Amino acid sequence: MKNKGSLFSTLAGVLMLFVLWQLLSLVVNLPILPSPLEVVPLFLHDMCGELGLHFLASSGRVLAAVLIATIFAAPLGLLLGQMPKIDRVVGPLIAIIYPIPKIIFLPVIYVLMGISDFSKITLIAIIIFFQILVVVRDEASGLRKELILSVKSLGAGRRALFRYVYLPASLPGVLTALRVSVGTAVAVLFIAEQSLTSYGLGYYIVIETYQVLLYKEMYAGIMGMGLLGVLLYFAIYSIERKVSKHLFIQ
Amino acid sequence: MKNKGSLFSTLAGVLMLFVLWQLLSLVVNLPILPSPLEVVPLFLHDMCGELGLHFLASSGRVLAAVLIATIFAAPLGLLLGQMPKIDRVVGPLIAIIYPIPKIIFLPVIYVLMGISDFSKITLIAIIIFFQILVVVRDEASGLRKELILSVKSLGAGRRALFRYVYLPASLPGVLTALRVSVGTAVAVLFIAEQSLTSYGLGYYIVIETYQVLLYKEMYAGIMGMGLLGVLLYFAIYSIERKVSKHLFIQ
Amino acid sequence: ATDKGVLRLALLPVPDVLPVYVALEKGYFDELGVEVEALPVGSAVERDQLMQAGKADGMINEISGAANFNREKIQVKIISVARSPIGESPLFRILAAPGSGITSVADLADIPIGISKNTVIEYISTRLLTFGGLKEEQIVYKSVPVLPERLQLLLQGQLKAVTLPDPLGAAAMEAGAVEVINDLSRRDVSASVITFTTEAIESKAELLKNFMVAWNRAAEDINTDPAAFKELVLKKIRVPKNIQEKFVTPPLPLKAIPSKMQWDDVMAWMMEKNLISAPLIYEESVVSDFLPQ
Amino acid sequence: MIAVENLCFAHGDGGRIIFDNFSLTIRQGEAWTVIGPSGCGKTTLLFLVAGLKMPDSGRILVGGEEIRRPRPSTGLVLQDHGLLPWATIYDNTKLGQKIRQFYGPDGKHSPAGISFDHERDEERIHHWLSWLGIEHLKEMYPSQLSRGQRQRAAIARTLVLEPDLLLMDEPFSALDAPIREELQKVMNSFHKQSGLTSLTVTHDIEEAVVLGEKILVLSENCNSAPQVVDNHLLGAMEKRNSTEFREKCRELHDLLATKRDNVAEERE
Amino acid sequence: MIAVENLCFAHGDGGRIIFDNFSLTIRQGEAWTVIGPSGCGKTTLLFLVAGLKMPDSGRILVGGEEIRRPRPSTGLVLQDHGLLPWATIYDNTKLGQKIRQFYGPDGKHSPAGISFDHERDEERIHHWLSWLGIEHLKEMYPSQLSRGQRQRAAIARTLVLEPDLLLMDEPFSALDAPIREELQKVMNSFHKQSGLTSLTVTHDIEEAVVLGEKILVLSENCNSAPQVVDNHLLGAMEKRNSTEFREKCRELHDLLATKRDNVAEERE
Ligand SMILES: Nc1ncnc2c1ncn2[C@@H]1O[C@H](COP(=O)(O)OP(=O)(O)OP(=O)(O)O)[C@@H](O)[C@H]1O
Ligand SMILES: Nc1ncnc2c1ncn2[C@@H]1O[C@H](COP(=O)(O)OP(=O)(O)OP(=O)(O)O)[C@@H](O)[C@H]1O
Ligand SMILES: [Mg+2]
Ligand SMILES: [Mg+2]
Repeated sequence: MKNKGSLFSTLAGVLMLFVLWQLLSLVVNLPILPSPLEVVPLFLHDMCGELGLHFLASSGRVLAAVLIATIFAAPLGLLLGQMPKIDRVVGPLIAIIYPIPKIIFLPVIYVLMGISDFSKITLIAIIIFFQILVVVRDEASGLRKELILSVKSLGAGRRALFRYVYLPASLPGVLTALRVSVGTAVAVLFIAEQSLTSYGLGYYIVIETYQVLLYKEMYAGIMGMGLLGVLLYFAIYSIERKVSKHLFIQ
Repeated sequence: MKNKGSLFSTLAGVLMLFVLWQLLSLVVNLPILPSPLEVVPLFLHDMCGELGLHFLASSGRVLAAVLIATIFAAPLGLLLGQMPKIDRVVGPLIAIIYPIPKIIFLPVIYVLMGISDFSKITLIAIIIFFQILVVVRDEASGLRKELILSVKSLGAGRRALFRYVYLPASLPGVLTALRVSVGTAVAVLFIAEQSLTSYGLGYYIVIETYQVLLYKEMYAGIMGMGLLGVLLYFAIYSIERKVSKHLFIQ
Repeated sequence: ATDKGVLRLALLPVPDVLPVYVALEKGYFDELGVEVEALPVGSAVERDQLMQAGKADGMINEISGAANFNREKIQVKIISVARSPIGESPLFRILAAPGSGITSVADLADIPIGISKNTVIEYISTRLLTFGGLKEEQIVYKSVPVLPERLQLLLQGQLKAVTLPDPLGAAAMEAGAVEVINDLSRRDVSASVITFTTEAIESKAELLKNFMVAWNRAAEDINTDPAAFKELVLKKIRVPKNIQEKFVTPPLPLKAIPSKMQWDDVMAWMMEKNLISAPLIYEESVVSDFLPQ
Repeated sequence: MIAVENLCFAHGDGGRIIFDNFSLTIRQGEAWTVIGPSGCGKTTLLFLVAGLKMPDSGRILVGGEEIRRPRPSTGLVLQDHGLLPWATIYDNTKLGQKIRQFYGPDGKHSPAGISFDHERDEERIHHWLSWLGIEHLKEMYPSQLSRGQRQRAAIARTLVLEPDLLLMDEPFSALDAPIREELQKVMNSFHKQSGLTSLTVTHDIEEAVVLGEKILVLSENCNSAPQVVDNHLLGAMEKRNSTEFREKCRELHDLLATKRDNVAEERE
Repeated sequence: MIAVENLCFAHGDGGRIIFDNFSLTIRQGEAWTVIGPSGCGKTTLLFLVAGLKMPDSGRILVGGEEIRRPRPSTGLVLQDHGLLPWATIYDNTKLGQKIRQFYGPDGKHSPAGISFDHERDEERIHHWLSWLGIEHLKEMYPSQLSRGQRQRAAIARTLVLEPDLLLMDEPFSALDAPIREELQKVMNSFHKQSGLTSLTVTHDIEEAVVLGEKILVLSENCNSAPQVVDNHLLGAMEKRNSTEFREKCRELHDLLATKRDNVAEERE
């Protein structure tokens, strides 16, 4: 029953979005903002063809990048959250590196790892690495002290604390971080998929449609990105329901 | 004493970064990654000239965008965190819109708000709006129930709860969100400042240096972005020390 | 870039690179024993990044772009012209917004023109505008590096004038934009070029020669029957939908290198723009050894 | 003052039924205490009366009005204190006043006829903080306080609002005997002076006897008919060691034991 | 078992000095209780002995070794329970065993000679949970429990580890009288059976008398020389209403009152 309600709300939300979009397209009234009435059928049709392939290619890249970034960023974030001393050194460092547009390092990445698909994934992973790191760190450092003390008294050292307190305690934080960074990862596709590939939503949107002014097709591609975003959102949501059951008790 | 220690750690961090950079540049050994020994003097010199102006222009834009985004996103995030029912409708909506590369809508924004600087600021604000929203919402929804009940028993209705519980409780979350989004905002400059302006770090890096392969100058511009990022980081840090004193009690 | 038998080319989806795809399709490279790997790129900067990273041996770019590479050290050499304004096919057009009332270069005095700064677009625009009679101080530019964005700003009237490359320029005209001038009137300065790294030129000289033979054969094929490759063109080259019907593959020059005059004019402009501190020597950056006999 | 009518309540959907058709009347000015085995539903009852939880069926009237949301002049002291961790003790104590000022005398969030007087409010805060012996901790944060100090802060926070109905959940459990007795005395004097109605949950049987003219004994099974023990020893601090007092305590103690055993047997 | 030597401690830099050159010896198998006014430093003392806080100067030896980090066979029951909110009661109870398995018998995080036996471990968990009457709540999360139930879960969590030194901070404060008495009985039998050493903080003077053969009375002022009251009434449950017992309680009560008054006067 709960899940049905959730599905229903989602549909309501999506419907609202389409209505807004339709209204805006009426106001703007330019080819650069076509009506959803034209785009949605196109999207549905194309998803069974070419667009579907682009969608799959992008999904694969995003998933790989998110996975890599999480594997590196989450433990490091937990560590920094636990050890304010190290954080005081690394924190400003992150602040310096984080805003630098990573795309300029693409040549360096090419040099270091070749021009395979892996470079692209690395680029996306590097970009979201910092977002995950920052959120997880802040979450881990906000943990209640009594909890830590009580588990310490059961014999837990740093490693067990990590395993039994910091890790589960910051899972919600990791998931928040994932939610933020999944969005960013999809958005970064837009840049990362322009070159050296012929598949991916970024390629489709920029090269195949935007540059040749196929606005309706472009919006179909954008809907693909939206779809990818929302699928990942629900994936994260269902993980959350599994691992943080205690948050869903009313 | 504490502050001195913090300053010292920062310097240590920065020094570390430069050493890493130097090492990497020796490994890569290509003009695309010049040594900091060449870049830093150039940076210091240029910051007193042109680059300084670009820096100021970008700072203004980022500050304005962050301000606007926070003003809209923080209260909305608090609201959604408080009211799971609305969140169930809006959540998937955010998930759809968030990953869509907003940069595509720049033409639409230009149509709606003209080609003034304000369009650029709006674009950046829209991009970071979602990041702030997501983090603040997740933070607000994780609030301990006893706290809310106890304040309710003092007579607080929705508005007072908002003012006296949700707002202060999620300040750390808002600040985390700011930390994430300030980085993103600076990174977005890279794209947003390419067009319709002749000042800003993005303009400087892309138009004046990156595309004409002036790598040393480009890295000076990148250092400018790093500097902007770290300054904002410390601004947020000092706000945090002010408003969340209780987190700094040992 | 170290594979001996392979030439890696960073290629933008523009008509200038068409001979590579035609030669690939027709098997000219295979016949001559050249293995060509096309690396599709989305933007000029990424093309340059691939070159910088040593992951591509050659590219199709412009004179000023090649000069940027050679600023401190000769890294690349131009071995041929790829495309220049021929017949009725310009490379670049200065266009005015629909209904703006601008029809001549004189009308553009003090009107901001949307261009991509510090690139060939600015160079050509400047040359065309001064050719049309404008003085330096009457020329105002606005930076809009992303092409579709520039087109939109023009069509919406947010910018009164822009410079666009074909086929996007033609598409803009189809959508109502008014052509003010195009580079057919300055055939002497406008050209895109084939550029290879010095490393490739030294270690793969034979390959390059054969590459150019194949290129020329392909270019001849295109010139004789432009319509024959329409399908390939639409697949590899970005042609806006509204002109796909009408689009004719532009004719290509054969066996030419940029002239010294062309080079020196670009040097002069780059000096003006502070992009270089001293003019680069023509002979060091342009070689004719690879033109087929 | 309080009328509980046919109250039914269970936590969540499949939870144990705690109250089933439970009715109870507490008159204005009465002092009640509630005892019962741990987990029997004492806190739940307080939450229901405070308007923080809603009955599954039946209704609760306080001062003649059905409770649908917290009533402004009801004071509640929670078992786990609920102090804001980011506010100092002073700010925590002032919170209720601030909320009242925030809404103004709207009768919904703050009592209808209330007037605001900064000095009087400050005076009250000062009075209660110093009376509870935590005035010197004013500038500290809750995490810097001992548990008893926190409990006193929670009491101060409620008392500054001068409620006419006071609901307290084991309010003195973390306090040492001397201060607990002082507080019990104050509570008794309140009833005489201001006609305060109170409902206090406690685990300390002596405290139940000292503080309650009626003692409600809840059972770990589903509660249907309230078991109320009359007690004339209310406020009989000095009689604590008298046989009468000890008899009463023993009586309650034995009663309590039965409330538990039932359940244990059932559970087997 | 425990030797506190010249302990000095104050919270933070400018905090009140709680212990100043304080020394104390507790022998193996002894049962101590600690009483004192709220905020006097009882919890702090427990934290110091448990190795969760470090002395400013002086040292604390447990079992002959100086305490620098929590000792694996010391059990601690905290005042605010410290249950993991994301784990069920069962998982919370199992946590200590899991941590021990995580490290193996390294003598640092888990007692050196320990062996792991899944069934025996399960059996212990079952035993303590059912004994404490919370076995049926095994699958619940802490936020779904009443306070007393949470307190029992915290006790279970510590007891499954079979500590040889048990530090408890007001362990039974949220429990009703019958179950509290049962638990007190068990504690007493532990001492006889297994030679457990224990240090229990409580606010309930009767409890202090029932549980402690020595009663340490702390003062709200800086503590230098420990005041220890000998008590032979340990475990004298049945004597609760005897004059002797009541006398002892009154004696402690009065002593406690002085510990408080001093401070109040000083503070004026
Ligand atoms: N983190 C801290 N920072 C500063 N002062 C503290 C801190 N923790 C405790 N204190 C102070 O130390 C004193 C002793 O605290 P402690 O918790 O040991 O008291 P206690 O005897 O356990 O009291 P209670 O019976 O109320 O639990 C108190 O006055 C308290 O305000
Ligand atoms: N959120 C919840 N979800 C499910 N069950 C709950 C929840 N809160 C409490 N309960 C259950 O309801 C019963 C009554 O809880 P309540 O807190 O009212 O007990 P109590 O009488 O106050 O006990 P204590 O003296 O231990 O504080 C308990 O058995 C508890 O497990
Ligand atoms: Mg309770
Ligand atoms: Mg304590």
